[in-house]
Amino acid sequence: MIFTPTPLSAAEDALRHEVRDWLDGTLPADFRPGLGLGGRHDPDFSRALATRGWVGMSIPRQYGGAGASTVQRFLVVEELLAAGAPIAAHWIAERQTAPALLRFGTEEQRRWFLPRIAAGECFFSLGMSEPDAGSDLAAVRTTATRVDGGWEVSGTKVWTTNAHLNHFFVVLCRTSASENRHGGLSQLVVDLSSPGVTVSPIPLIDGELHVNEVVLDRVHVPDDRVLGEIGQGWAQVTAELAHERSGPDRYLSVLGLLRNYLAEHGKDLDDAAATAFGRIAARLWSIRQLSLAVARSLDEGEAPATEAALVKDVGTIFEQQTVETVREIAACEIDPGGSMFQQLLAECVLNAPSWTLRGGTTEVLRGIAAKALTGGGAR
Amino acid sequence: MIFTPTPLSAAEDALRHEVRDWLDGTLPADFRPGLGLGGRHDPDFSRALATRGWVGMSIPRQYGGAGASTVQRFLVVEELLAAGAPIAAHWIAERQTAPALLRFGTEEQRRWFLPRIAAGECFFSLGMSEPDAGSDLAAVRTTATRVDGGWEVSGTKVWTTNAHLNHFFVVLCRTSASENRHGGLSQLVVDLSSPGVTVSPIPLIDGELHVNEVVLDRVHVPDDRVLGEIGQGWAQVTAELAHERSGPDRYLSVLGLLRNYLAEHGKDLDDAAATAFGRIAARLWSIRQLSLAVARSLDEGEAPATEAALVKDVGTIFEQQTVETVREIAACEIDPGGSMFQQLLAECVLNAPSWTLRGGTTEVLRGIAAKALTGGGAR
Amino acid sequence: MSDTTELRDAVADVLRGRCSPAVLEDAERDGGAPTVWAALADGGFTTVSVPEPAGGSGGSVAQACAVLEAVGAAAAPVPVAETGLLAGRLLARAGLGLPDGPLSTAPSPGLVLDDGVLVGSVDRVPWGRSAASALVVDGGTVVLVEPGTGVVTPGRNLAGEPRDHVDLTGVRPAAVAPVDPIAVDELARRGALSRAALIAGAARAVLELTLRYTGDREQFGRPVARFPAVAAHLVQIAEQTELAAMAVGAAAAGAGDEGEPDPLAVAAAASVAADVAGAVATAAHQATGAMGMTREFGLGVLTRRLWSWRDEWGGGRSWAAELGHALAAGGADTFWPTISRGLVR
Amino acid sequence: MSDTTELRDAVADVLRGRCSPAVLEDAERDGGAPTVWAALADGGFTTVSVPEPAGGSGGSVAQACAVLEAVGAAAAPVPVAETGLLAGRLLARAGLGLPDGPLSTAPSPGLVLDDGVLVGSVDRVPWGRSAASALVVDGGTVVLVEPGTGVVTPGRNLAGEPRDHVDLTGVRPAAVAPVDPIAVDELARRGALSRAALIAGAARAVLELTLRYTGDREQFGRPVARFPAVAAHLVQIAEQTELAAMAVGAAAAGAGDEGEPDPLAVAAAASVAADVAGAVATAAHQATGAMGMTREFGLGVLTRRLWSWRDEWGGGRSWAAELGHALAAGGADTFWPTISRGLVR
Repeated sequence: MIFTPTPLSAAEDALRHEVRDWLDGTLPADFRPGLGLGGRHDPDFSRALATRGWVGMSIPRQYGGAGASTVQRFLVVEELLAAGAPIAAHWIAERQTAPALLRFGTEEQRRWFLPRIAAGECFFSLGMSEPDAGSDLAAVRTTATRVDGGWEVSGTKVWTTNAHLNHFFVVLCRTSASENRHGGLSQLVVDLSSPGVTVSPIPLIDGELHVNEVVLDRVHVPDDRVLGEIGQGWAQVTAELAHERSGPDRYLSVLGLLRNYLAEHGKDLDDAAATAFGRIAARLWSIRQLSLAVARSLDEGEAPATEAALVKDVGTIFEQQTVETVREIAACEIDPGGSMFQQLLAECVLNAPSWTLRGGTTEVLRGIAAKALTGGGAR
Repeated sequence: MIFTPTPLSAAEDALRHEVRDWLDGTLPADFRPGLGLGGRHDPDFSRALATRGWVGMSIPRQYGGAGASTVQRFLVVEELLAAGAPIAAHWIAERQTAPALLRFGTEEQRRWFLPRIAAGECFFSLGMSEPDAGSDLAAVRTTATRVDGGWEVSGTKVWTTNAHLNHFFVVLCRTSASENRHGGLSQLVVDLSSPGVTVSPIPLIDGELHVNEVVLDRVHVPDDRVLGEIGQGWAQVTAELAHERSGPDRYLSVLGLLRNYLAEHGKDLDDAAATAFGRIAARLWSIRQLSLAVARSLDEGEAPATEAALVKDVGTIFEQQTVETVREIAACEIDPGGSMFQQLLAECVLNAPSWTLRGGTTEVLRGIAAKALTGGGAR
Repeated sequence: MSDTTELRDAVADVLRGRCSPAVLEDAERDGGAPTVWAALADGGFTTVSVPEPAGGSGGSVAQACAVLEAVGAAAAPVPVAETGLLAGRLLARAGLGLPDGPLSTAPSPGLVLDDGVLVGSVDRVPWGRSAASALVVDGGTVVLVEPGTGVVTPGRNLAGEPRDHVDLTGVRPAAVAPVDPIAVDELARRGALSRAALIAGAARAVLELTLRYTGDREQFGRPVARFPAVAAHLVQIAEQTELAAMAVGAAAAGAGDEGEPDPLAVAAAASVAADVAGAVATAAHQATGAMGMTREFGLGVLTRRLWSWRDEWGGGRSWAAELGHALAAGGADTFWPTISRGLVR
Repeated sequence: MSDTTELRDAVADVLRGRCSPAVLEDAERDGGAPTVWAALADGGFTTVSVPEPAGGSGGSVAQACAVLEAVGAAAAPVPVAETGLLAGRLLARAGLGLPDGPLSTAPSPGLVLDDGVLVGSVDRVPWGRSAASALVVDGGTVVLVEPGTGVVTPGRNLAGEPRDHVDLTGVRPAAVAPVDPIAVDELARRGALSRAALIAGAARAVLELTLRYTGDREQFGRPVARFPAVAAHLVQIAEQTELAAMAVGAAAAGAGDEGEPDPLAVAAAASVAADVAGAVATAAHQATGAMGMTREFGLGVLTRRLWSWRDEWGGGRSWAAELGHALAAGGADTFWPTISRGLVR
């Protein structure tokens, strides 16, 4: 394990306060915080953030980014998530697409996409999941056929958040038949405004409509929109998923809930409520430092994959337990149209079940961590 | 599911009160309750109980038992466990051995053993587990070789509770080589005082010495001590295990703890403690009725195997959660030499981990229940 | 007990096909489901446990709970609990007859009757916008208020069922009658029991839906129900469902043919059911994955009700506290006799 | 941070082979482990964080916690926490020098000094029978009592470590000195932090033992660590261990080279460590099955300590309450800034 308490430098600490102050001044007083990743889709906000250099921070300067360290990006993202800021527009582009482009994209693709991503002007969705495939990503049936100057893609993708609002999504598809189910897969960057793309909402349990089904009917994708190598889609996606695991998005979904619990109930906490709340806070305190330690170790050139999986597992379970505990100590009928705390509690109760699903179920994550633990020894 | 609330008849209710009153009059005022199955080994108590007809109750009258119904036996056993009575001497003989003899024994064996079991004079241990085998019972290495007039048995059994105090144990052993790992197994009734039997204690985490290793070195077992058929050991053991699953021993280990918590802390419960205690009590209230419903359905000729597995799972998890909750609301340093409640809490904390192990781990039980649920539909 | 099973099945038959996703969406938008209501009312199922002389269908608390289990299983968006077991039985107790149509009631600690006119408001009244309300005022008087009287501010629970704020200041009740003050406690207990029964029914529906889905759906080449982690969720759902059903069944049966249920048995049922609601919802969503989070799948209409009902009429915590304090007051020696008293024929 | 890692490894080296099952059994019977004590004292490891002028080895709170992690991992049955971080630092704070040999201390709310003579008793004093005790009386005075003074009633914790009742009425202390009243709170915090550090160390030892055992042991033809249920337990043990270690490490590092740790960081560490202790013990026993319940296996000496230490110096619950009340008093707007303040260079 490389988990070590890591102090911030004075400059890092200053960055954190800069972001915090900017958010204080930018978000309206009656702002309703999003639940971490559930922050709203607000292109204006994303662009304003980009003018501060806080979108695509880890993109190198020559591609329009800030060339920031992992810890610097961690601190900015953490403040955004803690505030429940409306980050959904640029989130996938900056967290997932930009690193993939840096790793697998052509120089031309980098020069075209990355500055736009860093400017908060080019938004991406994910194009991995398919109907009836669940967490079995290799069960992809969307198919791309070679045509003159590119590929023609047909199939259906589901759970594509904000596909109705974003510009592109990276589609995992079959480009050749293969004996091996992980073989013959490729990634194509598909313009969501292309002819043949139909986006329809999938209504969620809470009535929200930000998740979509995207049907691709013979959509043309030019050769220069192939991401990485044809046939290497599986390896690329696997690398991409490893990237997303231990960020503060794994434990900060509940921060608005906790803050508003204190705002509405903090004045008269009995011992039982204080104990329950303190226990949550203590755990959060510690998880946050584990996550920060992972960021620091990435900057130091380590590859803390096991640690990242552990933080994600412990973080998502923390979030779900927190909702349940806060509900218990609030001890009320939840009113979805009530106070800010009530509204957030309602949203949390309805959405918490999905938190252990995104980015790999608890079982999948534990499998990864267990392999690393039992294979490589404990330290 | 056949779980239905079942009322007791007036006669059944009277039996329950008879047992309760007898225990009140028999156990000393300063009696320290055992933890359910952890009740102490006390031959005098077992014999006194037997004179009331409450040992081997379900053994038919012609073999010296009471020919009682499952519900009648349930009520007696429940009172004994609730009181933490010292039942260890006759427990295995009455719960496990007697039914096995009735099902697989010869008429001669029944006539010899059953009246002695019902009289509280013939005590058994289990002889299934072996070193390094864990819950994989089929990994048996103890071997019996055919000799003149019987079998010669050699091998090592572990986790044989009270083998140093009891008279017999039923040994699962290999009587022939077999391709199939479940084949070639047989059950022999071994006299623990036979030449060649060496019993040594395995000290447990709490310092107790009631669990043993039993080494068998060419122990002679006459033909008339073969239980059931040679080669049918696996089928017989599987049937036997199914028998032991949903009794009140699965949720009453904590009753003495709960009672003594009330005795020492009940006067000044704050709301948090009352809530936690009430939640435990509510669950116990309901689990008990599920268990009683299983007993009733057995009397009505059903074979509620799934239901029994569900009750066991929910019961053992209940017991462990209860210890943790009671420890939390007691909020003290546990003093193993302190008050009755402190002593019981210490014993519970040290022993609770073993409660999900006995009679099949949580995972094994859930496997059985899941198969039944998904195979046969939900109702 | 077979009469309750038959009754539950009969109500399930009436509701089958009537609580389609479209009907539920409409009810959530409009605050009512007239066709569902009419079908149940026609069968006399909305006033089970209200004595016939008062205008009810008669029957026991256990039979009313059987109806509610079927209502919960179908997620039927209508005030059956309120009309029969709660308000209906309260009106009968006060010697008042039942008006036609749906009834409601809710705890009304802040409401008083001043010279024949009501002062105050009632919070989170189920279907308060469209049902007549039977309310207890001043601790010993039952008043009946006609639908739409007072100032209604619409509200809802997590399942989108109407939970309205009703300001009754200045309203003159349609009927007034004194009642034994103990009726207030009895109403609260029947309220808690009604939620436990609805939860037990919904939990069983979740079990069936989840078993079906995980049995049909394949991943990595086999039904997901075969994966140990999913199987463990299924087992927990089954266990929890049976726990709740048993707690409700035992408490309801204890009321006999005409009586009220035992206070401690109700407290136990309310505590168990509230915990079960959360555990079942969590396990079902884990077992069904992302699909379970979509509106169209049908799990959500059940889990949103589980998450709502567990907090109504006091919620699990307050009933657990009541049970805990009662057991502590009874003392150590009566603990086991109380827990094990169960039902005696 | 590498100095703390090196120190932890150095203490682990000293203890390796010295805390054999036989030594632990003897210590449990006799109440002491002289060879273990001598080895640690010879290396100066028993007074880390006590300033050199007072007779200690010097060093920071973080270094003292590193020593305690190694002590916890070895289940060393000696009062290292008491001698250095707790009583030793308290004596130094009061300007008193350290006597030779093991020291102890415990909360002593009922003890007073009357005309130079003590009145009252102290409960659950670690190794009270054989260590000199540094105690705070009257809220602002430190007294030192020689070993064996007063009437000692032997007691123990779940791990068999001495926790003695000591009646000091009539005893004249060997030394008396005034101290800033805040030293009482600081002592309580260092007490809680010491238990958290011991827990973090023991949890890591449990992780290593459990990984080794489940990796070696085969069932149904493969290592049990490969079974998903067992693997899940292993992952939870690892997660929980890292949580506790991080909470302790961050709180200890925050104290700097000579200072005291931040009150809220200590409260967080104590709360986390107490929860971790229970979770790790439970998962380890599930993963190792019946073998883990035997005395000879070696898991028990660690889990019995985890089960004991989590309740000492206040226990997780009281520190969680302290943290919760403090955060509530701070208000909603300072919640996140407080949680995230961490360490700044």
